[in-house]
Amino acid sequence: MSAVETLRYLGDGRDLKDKDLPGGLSEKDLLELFRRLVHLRTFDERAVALQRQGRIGTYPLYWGEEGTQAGPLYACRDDDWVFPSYRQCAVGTLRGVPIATILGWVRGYNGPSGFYDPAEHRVGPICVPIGTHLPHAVGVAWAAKIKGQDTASLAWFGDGATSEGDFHEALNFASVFKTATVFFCTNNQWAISTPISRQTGARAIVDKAVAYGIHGVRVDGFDPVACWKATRDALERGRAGQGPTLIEAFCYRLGAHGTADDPKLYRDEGEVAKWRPLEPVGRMRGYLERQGLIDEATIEAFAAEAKDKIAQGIKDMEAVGELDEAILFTNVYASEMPWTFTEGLEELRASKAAQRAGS
Amino acid sequence: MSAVETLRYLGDGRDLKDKDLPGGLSEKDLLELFRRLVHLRTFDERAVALQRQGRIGTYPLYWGEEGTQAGPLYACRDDDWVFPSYRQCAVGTLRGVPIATILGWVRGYNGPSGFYDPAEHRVGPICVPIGTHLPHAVGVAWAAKIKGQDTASLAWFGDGATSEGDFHEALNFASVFKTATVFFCTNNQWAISTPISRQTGARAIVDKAVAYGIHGVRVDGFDPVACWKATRDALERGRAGQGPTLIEAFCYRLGAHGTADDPKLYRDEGEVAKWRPLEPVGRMRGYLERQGLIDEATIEAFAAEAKDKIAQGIKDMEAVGELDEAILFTNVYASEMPWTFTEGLEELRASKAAQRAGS
Amino acid sequence: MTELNMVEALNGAITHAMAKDDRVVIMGEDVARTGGVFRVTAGLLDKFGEARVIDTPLAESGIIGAAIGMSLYGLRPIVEIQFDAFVYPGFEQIVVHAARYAWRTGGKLPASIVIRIPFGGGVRAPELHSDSPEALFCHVPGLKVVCPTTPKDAHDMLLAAIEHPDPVVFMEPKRIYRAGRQEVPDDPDSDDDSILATARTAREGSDLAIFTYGATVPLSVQAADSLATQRGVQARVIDLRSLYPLDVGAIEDHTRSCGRALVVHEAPRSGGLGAEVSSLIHERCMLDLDAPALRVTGYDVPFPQLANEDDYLPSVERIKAGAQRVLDF
Amino acid sequence: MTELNMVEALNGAITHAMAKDDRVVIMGEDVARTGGVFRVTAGLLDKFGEARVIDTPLAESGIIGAAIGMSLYGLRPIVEIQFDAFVYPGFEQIVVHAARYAWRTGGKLPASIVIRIPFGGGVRAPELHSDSPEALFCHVPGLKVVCPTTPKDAHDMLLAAIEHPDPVVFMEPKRIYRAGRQEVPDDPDSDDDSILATARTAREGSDLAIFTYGATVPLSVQAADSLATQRGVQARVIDLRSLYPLDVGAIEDHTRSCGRALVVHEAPRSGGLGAEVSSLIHERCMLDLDAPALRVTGYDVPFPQLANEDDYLPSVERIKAGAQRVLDF
Ligand SMILES: Cc1ncc(C[n+]2csc(CCOP(=O)(O)OP(=O)(O)O)c2C)c(N)n1
Ligand SMILES: Cc1ncc(C[n+]2csc(CCOP(=O)(O)OP(=O)(O)O)c2C)c(N)n1
Ligand SMILES: [Mg+2]
Ligand SMILES: [Mg+2]
Repeated sequence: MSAVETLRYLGDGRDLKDKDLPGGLSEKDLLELFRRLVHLRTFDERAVALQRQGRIGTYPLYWGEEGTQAGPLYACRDDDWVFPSYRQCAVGTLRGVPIATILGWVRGYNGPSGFYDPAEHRVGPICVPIGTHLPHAVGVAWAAKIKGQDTASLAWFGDGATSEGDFHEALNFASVFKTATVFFCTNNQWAISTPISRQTGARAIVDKAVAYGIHGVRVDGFDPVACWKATRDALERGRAGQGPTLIEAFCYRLGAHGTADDPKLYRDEGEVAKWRPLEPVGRMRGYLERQGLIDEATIEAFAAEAKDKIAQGIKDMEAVGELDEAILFTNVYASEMPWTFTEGLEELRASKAAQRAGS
Repeated sequence: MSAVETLRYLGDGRDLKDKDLPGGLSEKDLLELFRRLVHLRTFDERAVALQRQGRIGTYPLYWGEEGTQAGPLYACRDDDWVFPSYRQCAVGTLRGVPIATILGWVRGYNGPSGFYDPAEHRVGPICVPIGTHLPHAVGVAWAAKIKGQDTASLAWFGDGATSEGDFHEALNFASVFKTATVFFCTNNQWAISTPISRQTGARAIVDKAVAYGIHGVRVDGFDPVACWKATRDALERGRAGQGPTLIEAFCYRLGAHGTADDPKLYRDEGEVAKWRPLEPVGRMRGYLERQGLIDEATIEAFAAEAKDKIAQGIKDMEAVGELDEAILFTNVYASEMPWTFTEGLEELRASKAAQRAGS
Repeated sequence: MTELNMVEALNGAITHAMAKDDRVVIMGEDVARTGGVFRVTAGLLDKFGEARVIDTPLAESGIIGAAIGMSLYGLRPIVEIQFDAFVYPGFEQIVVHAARYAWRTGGKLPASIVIRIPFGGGVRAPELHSDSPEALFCHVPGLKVVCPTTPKDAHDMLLAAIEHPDPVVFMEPKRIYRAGRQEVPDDPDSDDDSILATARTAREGSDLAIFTYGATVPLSVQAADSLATQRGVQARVIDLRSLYPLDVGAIEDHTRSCGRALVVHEAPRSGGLGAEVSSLIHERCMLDLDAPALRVTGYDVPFPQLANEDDYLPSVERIKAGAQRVLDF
Repeated sequence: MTELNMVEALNGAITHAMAKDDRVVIMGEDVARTGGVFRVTAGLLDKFGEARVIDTPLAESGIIGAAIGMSLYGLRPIVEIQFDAFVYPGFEQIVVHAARYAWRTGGKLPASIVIRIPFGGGVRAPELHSDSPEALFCHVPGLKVVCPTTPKDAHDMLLAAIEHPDPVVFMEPKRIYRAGRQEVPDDPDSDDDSILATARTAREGSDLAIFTYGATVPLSVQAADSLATQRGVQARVIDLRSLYPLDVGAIEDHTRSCGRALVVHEAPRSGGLGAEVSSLIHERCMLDLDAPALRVTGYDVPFPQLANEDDYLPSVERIKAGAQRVLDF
């Protein structure tokens, strides 16, 4: 069978040559995109450190997947809704979601104000159940269409998610109703310990677009520019009424599934080493340097900025004090608390008081 | 986009020419296949009549889809498992399931012995929830493979079923584990009142095979020989370890969705008239006549045989007397009844006794 | 003003809501072209067009999931599940998303959808067209679960559900869809949505409180009438209307004032709503009870084949027998 | 003989069953190469090979549906659901097929599968990794639902479940997976499967019967011990083990002999298993009760974020408070 065409712009400074960049990306854009990669990378590395120190809970690191996040988001219009999975947990910080809120989510403790309002940032809540947010992305773009607006939506998910029924139902709905939805699949070739070969018999995930009669593109998932370009084209098609697009960002999961996972149990670290040099942050930095678009000072400035922002975010998270037990009940309904809640809260408060008294 | 290739052998005696038949079908086979079509047609027409007379409940007629049932089944080995949906409710009668059992199912009343044993006939129970039997077909062929046997499985389903998550998950599993499973989709272009255009944006249902990297074939669903041939080839590939096949039998739902449905509410009867001349029973009869393979006497003999068998089946069904209320409880568990059942049965018997006494 | 049956009343409520609020859309299998297998949405396609009256592909999880997405963007989708047992493929979307969206977003963005489910037996339907899954939803935190029994309640409760910010599972007792007619004004009596949380007295009486909902309400009234003539006892019949949260005040008051209680529903007994009602009765009113509250329910079995459904369904006879046991304790 | 924790005991049971019966297969997400996220299936791949120890695609409905199909062909599949809340996508296959296959085929062909579900909170997990959905399955006709609390019970009950002809939902209280060790002989004490239908006394006592299951059993025992020292009352703790059907004989006997009863579980209260147990207690033992049976449970809310889970979970303190209320009634 013919090889799968894969969109790529950035070389690796070795065998992979740089290609002419697509239109629509100014030098300013390239630097901004790089700045965002640095931001995401810094967040990820700090978060892993925090977890090791026991300051947050299990954390789904995304080291190496920054380009699949910053690239597509940079292609979106500000009013477009994006739906992250746990793997893109920090992407909202590029849309104004406070860093402390995301860290708080990992810590399992978001303070009295609770989690952010998805409508405020057009960023869906971090989705844990695999593939289940895809129909939501469809619903958002569909609703916009019903209202006569051209707001689009994008959902991130993994290779494993393509096996779930909701993936299928979402793409089918988007195709039938021609919603402006971008299905962005980060194919990092692993679902925890399950390799892509156990996930699908398809030649490539992008081939699944055929099943829905929709457009499909495969890109180098370690190339932020390719991720941007494929998404921008998909959004244009979508707004033009040509329906959804399935984008497969082919890459490799360079880290563990999460901080609780030990990949040595199920995969060969040699393979990891093979892919590692292609990771997007160094890759884009190399490109910008080869093109003379960036200097040491700027790079250091970006690094420092990211470091400061995230340090501040950590402070903010840890500044959130003890949580009132009322938080269990207060946000479950938008309408007023039912009697079951008021009685529950009473019982809880009484028993905690007794406990304090007792000890 | 290129037109979809559709396998066809039998002409219609008008514009569609007869083609040379595929190998493997003797004259005896052709007559036997026709005999089965007549059997299914006769069952269907009698069942509709019984429903009109109020002797059975709502009935999902399949008038015109006989070829999509008899054809594939005739291609199966006797140990291969087949899984019908409600639309193929009578197909089991070609595998020794008593006619009375199927009629009893429609009547909602199967007698003390209850429904047939799927393992005895290698025919799954009639499946009502759309698409949910597809994973079972996969499991059967997979289990055979685990046991080192080459038993295959086949599941029938409709165009609407392709929208359900279970369709997707089943085909994906079959592809990944290369089970010898035939997914036989009868695309009659309607799901109750929903046209195929509202069901998928794909060029054709057969294109969905690409999503799983499996073989796909589209056949003329009104051509029993094409249905047979595609299935036989699929089974051979499956037994040879080449995995599942998706077959799209393209046809048209000539009747109502069920005896409770009124298609005039949602579709143009002119369209129905266009497709009707292609229906498989007359079509195969015409072919056999053109080829001089059948005579009036044989045709009448087949008709008479079917009529008698089904008449007998109706007698048998109606011979089943009043049902003991115990039937609610007796077959729920293969293991012994829990106390909740014995108490429930007691309560039920007491209240029915009281009722009889009262009135 | 004409009298309507429940189907017409529901149709009227949806028409009313869609006319005055263009955020409201209705979606499901065969709801547009045919107006639904029960005709609840008949005529809406012509009135409001196919952008808002939507025949969907055959995929319940996709339907509910897309409706959730629509609600995030500000629409007010009404989902029709064709038959009770076909809500199961959409169960995950209901439990992990519809029910948790408000909670997950710190109360900021609830999934404001209504999921209409024609449910229950008694209509001589094929397998999986007669389930009563309501208790499952009552155990899922984050949902409101309601069930109307009269045309007017159906109308007013559906309007309230559409305006309600939280997701509402709207159980429609299909057996009484066309059972009776009632005057149904276009505008509900009150525009607060207390009707979604309060029980209704369907029959007065002071000797026994029968708590029930849906198709077993009229049966319980029949049973009460016959007990009145045969035994001279007056049973009060309470139509719960709100299944989650339960109207615990009403449950306590009616139990106390009658001293005896019976709970009736069609769903299987174990883990059914009757268990929760019975627990509340005993936990809160033990000293006011002259007898244990008992349950008359469906059995712990799959809904039987249609020829046997009358053996499964709580009958007037079984309700009376249950009442007698409570009265004679 | 070495002492095992629950994880090791479950692993031993599966190993034992797979060694003596080649119809037994185990399938699920990440069960083979890694031996499962909780290591329950560790080492099985090497012992039995990838035909019988199966890493599946990420699709719970497909996993359960395929397992049902395998059982039709004579295998005895064990399915592992990775975490409680991820069983919801497989809910339809469980309700409409696993639970109804025997019934649908006139009792001739049950779906003989075991669905293992690590469930409950207390392990500081992310969202949707701490649900307690057992009551949902107890309301689904056609299933057996069980929950072991000790390593030996886990071992013996899993072996019995694998041999059991009907589908068994096997709830594993993940919080106590590694809590304690116990001697676990390879062969269970009895080879009938009565262990799947009977309760166990976890602590003797005669003043109060505490009915519970899973991770709240040890907590209830702690509460009972502290009540003994602090108040000199002896509470009996009953580990229900079988959640459907409930051991009604045990529930009646223990209630009668103690005269007071408390029901404890981690799942949300409304519609939880406690409601069913409480109803049975009051319906059947009213006259033997010195006080209404009460419930100590989780609240009717989504399982909270991990930093707050201790506020949600029934604590020794809350169990004691509930017991006091029953004792002081
Ligand atoms: C419905 C559901 N089933 C199982 C899980 C447990 N789980 C969490 S992540 C994961 C693997 C996901 O792999 P993939 O989709 O490739 O995304 P990646 O983790 O590689 O980004 C699994 C099985 C889940 N979260 N939701
Ligand atoms: C899960 C589920 N949802 C809805 C239904 C109701 N229903 C019965 S048949 C049908 C249409 C099926 O269409 P298709 O798959 O094309 O099969 P056909 O009836 O044309 O043979 C629907 C929606 C069902 N049986 N199961
Ligand atoms: Mg992955
Ligand atoms: Mg069809």
